[in-house]
Amino acid sequence: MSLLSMENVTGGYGEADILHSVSLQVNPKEIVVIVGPNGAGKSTAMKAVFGLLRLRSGRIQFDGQDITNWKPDRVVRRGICFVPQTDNVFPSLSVQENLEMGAFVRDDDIRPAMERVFELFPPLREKRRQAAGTLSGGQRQMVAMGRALMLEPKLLLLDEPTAGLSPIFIDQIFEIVKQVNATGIGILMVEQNAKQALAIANRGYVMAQGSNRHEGSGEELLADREVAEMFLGG
Amino acid sequence: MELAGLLTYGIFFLTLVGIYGLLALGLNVQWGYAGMLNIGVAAFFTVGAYTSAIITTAASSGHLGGFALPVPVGLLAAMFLSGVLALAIGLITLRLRSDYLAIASIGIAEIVRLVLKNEGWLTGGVRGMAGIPRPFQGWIPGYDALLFLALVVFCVVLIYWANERAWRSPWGRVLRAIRENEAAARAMGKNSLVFRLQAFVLGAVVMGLAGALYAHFVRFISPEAFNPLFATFLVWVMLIAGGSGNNRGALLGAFAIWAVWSVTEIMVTRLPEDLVTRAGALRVLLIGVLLQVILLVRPQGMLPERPPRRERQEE
Amino acid sequence: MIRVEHLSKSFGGLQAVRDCSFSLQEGKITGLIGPNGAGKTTVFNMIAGFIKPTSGRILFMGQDVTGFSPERLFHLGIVRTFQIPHEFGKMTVLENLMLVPPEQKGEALFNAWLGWGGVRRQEREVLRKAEEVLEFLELTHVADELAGNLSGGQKKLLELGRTMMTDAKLVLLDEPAAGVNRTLMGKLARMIQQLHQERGYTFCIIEHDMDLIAQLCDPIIVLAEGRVLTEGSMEAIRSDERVLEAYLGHSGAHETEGAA
Amino acid sequence: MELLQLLIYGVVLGSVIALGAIGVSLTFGILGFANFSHGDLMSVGAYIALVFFTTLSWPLWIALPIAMIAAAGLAVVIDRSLYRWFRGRQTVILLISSFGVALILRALVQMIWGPDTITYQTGIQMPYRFAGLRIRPDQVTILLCCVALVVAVHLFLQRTKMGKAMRAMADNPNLARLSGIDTERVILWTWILGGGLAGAAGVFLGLDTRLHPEMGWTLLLPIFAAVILGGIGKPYGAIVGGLVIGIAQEASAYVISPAYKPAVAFAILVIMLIFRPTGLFAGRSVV
Repeated sequence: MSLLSMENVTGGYGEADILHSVSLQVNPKEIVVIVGPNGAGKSTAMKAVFGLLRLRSGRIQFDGQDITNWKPDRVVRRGICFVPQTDNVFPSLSVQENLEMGAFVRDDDIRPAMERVFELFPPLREKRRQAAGTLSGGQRQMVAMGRALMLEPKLLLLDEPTAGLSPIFIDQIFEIVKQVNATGIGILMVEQNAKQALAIANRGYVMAQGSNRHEGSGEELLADREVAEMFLGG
Repeated sequence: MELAGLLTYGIFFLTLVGIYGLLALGLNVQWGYAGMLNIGVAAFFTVGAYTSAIITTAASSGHLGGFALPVPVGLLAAMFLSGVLALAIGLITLRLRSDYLAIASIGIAEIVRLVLKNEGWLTGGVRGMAGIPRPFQGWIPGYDALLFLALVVFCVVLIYWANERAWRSPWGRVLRAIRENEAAARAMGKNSLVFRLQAFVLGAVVMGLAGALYAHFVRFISPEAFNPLFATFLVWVMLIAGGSGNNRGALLGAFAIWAVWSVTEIMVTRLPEDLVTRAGALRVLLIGVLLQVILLVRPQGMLPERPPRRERQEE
Repeated sequence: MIRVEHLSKSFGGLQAVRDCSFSLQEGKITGLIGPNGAGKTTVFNMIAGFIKPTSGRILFMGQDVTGFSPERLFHLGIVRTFQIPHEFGKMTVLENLMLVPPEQKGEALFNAWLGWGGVRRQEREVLRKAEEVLEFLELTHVADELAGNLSGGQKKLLELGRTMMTDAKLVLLDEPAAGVNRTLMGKLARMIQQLHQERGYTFCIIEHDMDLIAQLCDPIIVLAEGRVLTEGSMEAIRSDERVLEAYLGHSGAHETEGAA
Repeated sequence: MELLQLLIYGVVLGSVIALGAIGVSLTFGILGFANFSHGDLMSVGAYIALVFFTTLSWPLWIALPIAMIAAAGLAVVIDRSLYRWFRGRQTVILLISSFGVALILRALVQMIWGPDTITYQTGIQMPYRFAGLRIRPDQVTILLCCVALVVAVHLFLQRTKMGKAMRAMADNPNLARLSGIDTERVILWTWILGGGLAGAAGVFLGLDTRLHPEMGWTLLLPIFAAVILGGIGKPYGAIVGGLVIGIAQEASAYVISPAYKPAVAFAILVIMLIFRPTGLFAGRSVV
């Protein structure tokens, strides 16, 4: 059974629909990447999972439960965490406090979870008393991902985690994504760096103009010349 | 006798409705047209009242004065000074978000109140200023009040007309556009700062006129009459109840709220003396609750804003 | 017509645009494309005066207009639209258009009060022009509707319509096709072409929809990572491997080294 | 020496302003509106303490917490019955509503306790003297309590989950929601904190001077000035802002008529609005 499934989801922010009958699935412990040209509705598809969109039709299921139109805090409790592309840290809070906020809905001991995050992102341990707003872009991205991991979710949604980062950091981020995934967390991410993202993905979807066009394993999609051309129109 | 008393009261009542109507019309330009939060209506009202009073009274040891200039000069000076004050505040705050204007405007209102109380040489301090001339005094014996009402009505009609013209004109159109979406208005080449400044000053000028008329009507002014309750809060309730962005709404609101206010006052004066001050507070409470109810139930007011009717010409 | 010289802009630590230079030719429809985060919108906002550049110059018809306010640029003939329609919600569609023409007599209060005859005469002209535009946009049936009540597509048309209410020299279109269905997009493309041919407008279009870009634009400027990557016709762009690379991302660092 | 004396008074007044400003700053940051009823909430706190402290002659350390709890409860009731319904609409509506609430509260105070000036305790207190400086026992109490409260607020904001969530929400409300933070509960606690501090500030103001239905309203302007000085949504900035405004107001008596103390707050406010509307400390965390 799949961990997350979107079936024929249609909707948008206002009256105009942005997604047109989008269907996709994430199986447990999988890395799934959504690629596609700008404005294809990739990020919007993720926001739909998080109840930030008005859906006109379709449904979203997670771990055997219908979560269509749930509010964000309920979705979080259920085990999905979301890392937005920008504004994804609390700038005046320290690194450690940012991580604690990620675990807001938890009442048990969060120290082991935090320890794991520090192991995953060693630079954060050194800077844990520093305000997140003073960190570099790459480190902030670590804080943002660490915050999401504090809940030990079953599924992590990443919206363009490498946007605006220099190539060294990009490599690092993809490495981290693989590591996170290795701990058993499913990952659904939208990514601009299609080649690199598909290289680490189990499966990928290509979206264009608000609907999904292609589906396949990472290698399949990478080899497909048609997919490449979709980015530049046909 | 009953009838005469009723008539006198009616004239008194309508005169004050007219003065408050002017305040509401002034605020409508600022808030209804341009979305500017002026929580210091009292400041402009006060400056208008005292300016005209000082300019038109005879010499007195109690305060600055002795110019004894004609009333129309007083009215013009009141409008001018209120406008200058608005220009100064506007230049500082209009480029910031609306909350800052609100905060700065109560600041100005408080400062004006301080000056009023403490600068006795200028304003007579807490003792106030007496002997402010009322125009038309003795022109037609027994009809003073009615003539003054006529003057107020004339002012209301004039300002209503000016407001409506402004609303229907391209000027009003630009102002509404800035209120709706400032970035887009600027991209269409409209200098938002200049337009908002104009609206703020225009509103303040009208409030200054209202203040001056008030001074000449009651003939004795003291800081008590200009506390934020009477001079700011009631005006806001009037505009919101009547319908901001609608000039007829502003006037209707002034009438309705002043009626409520007066009726409760009459009720209160029938009470035993030791209860009067407390019952006065009850009236304020009532108006406060009324505002909340309107905001919750009918925020657009009795007469909601409408885009100006287009004069479709035959083609 | 516009020359952008060594334009840079950073927000905090992030360098959104770095040393960007290009020019827009008079009478052409130039497309501005590039992957997300390439700095297109930032460049656009700098040309339109909404953001001041950190360094560099913008020349418009030979005049240095760097750091001019949007309203000043409008009066020089640069008009823009917004990606998310910025309509004036509580004003009618007709009013949204009638607002635009610059230096209307009635925008001065004293004319509104004392020169009503003249104001009305001018209003009639403006109205006629607005009605023409509505007819062109095929929106006449909603002329008296509040703009806030329009559909997303109609709002997009209204955005375009506003640029037609003034004698613009350069029209900047920010993603005119975003959130627009195919039928309407065809209509938009037709309208842009018509405006280009009949009125001689110079356009600069940011757009993600490559079909629209291919249909309308020549030349096309590709931005990536805040720089101009290349410039040329659609065919040239399509066959340029670097462009594909920019869109698809680099291969992993190690691979790139091997491949190069 | 005279100036040093004024400085002491300034610190006392500044502490009171700071307590009020913390609440205004937090609600401004989290709910996005300038709360015009905060000053009158202070008055309510002051008068409630009057009942227990003066009428019933209970000690201050009981009357003060009662006043704080009552003010906090009132703040919550106002939010649940009014402000909650305006969330999601324009924030200016909230501002106008709070302006109305301010008058309602003031009217209530007047109805219950009358319009006259009252003091907690009659008689003149003998001030402590040292090195030619005077300070009244009441003022010492105020200072000690303020320091204790500020420390308590600091610990709350730094050590508790709710305190951190409050700062997080003032930083970035959307991300707070995405992190699963129950925003309505944070708002509730913001009112409890802000209301409680307002109640305490009211009591201290009454202790330092006298009680009057307009006592809170007149302090609103200095409070707003302190909030803007410290940067909206920054509780620590508000504390510093409060002290600066308090000291500036009292010290101004050295050069201008004491009647114009509030004008000093306004002058500082205007200068801030012209030169640095984001506040003194905004530059630190916004990158």
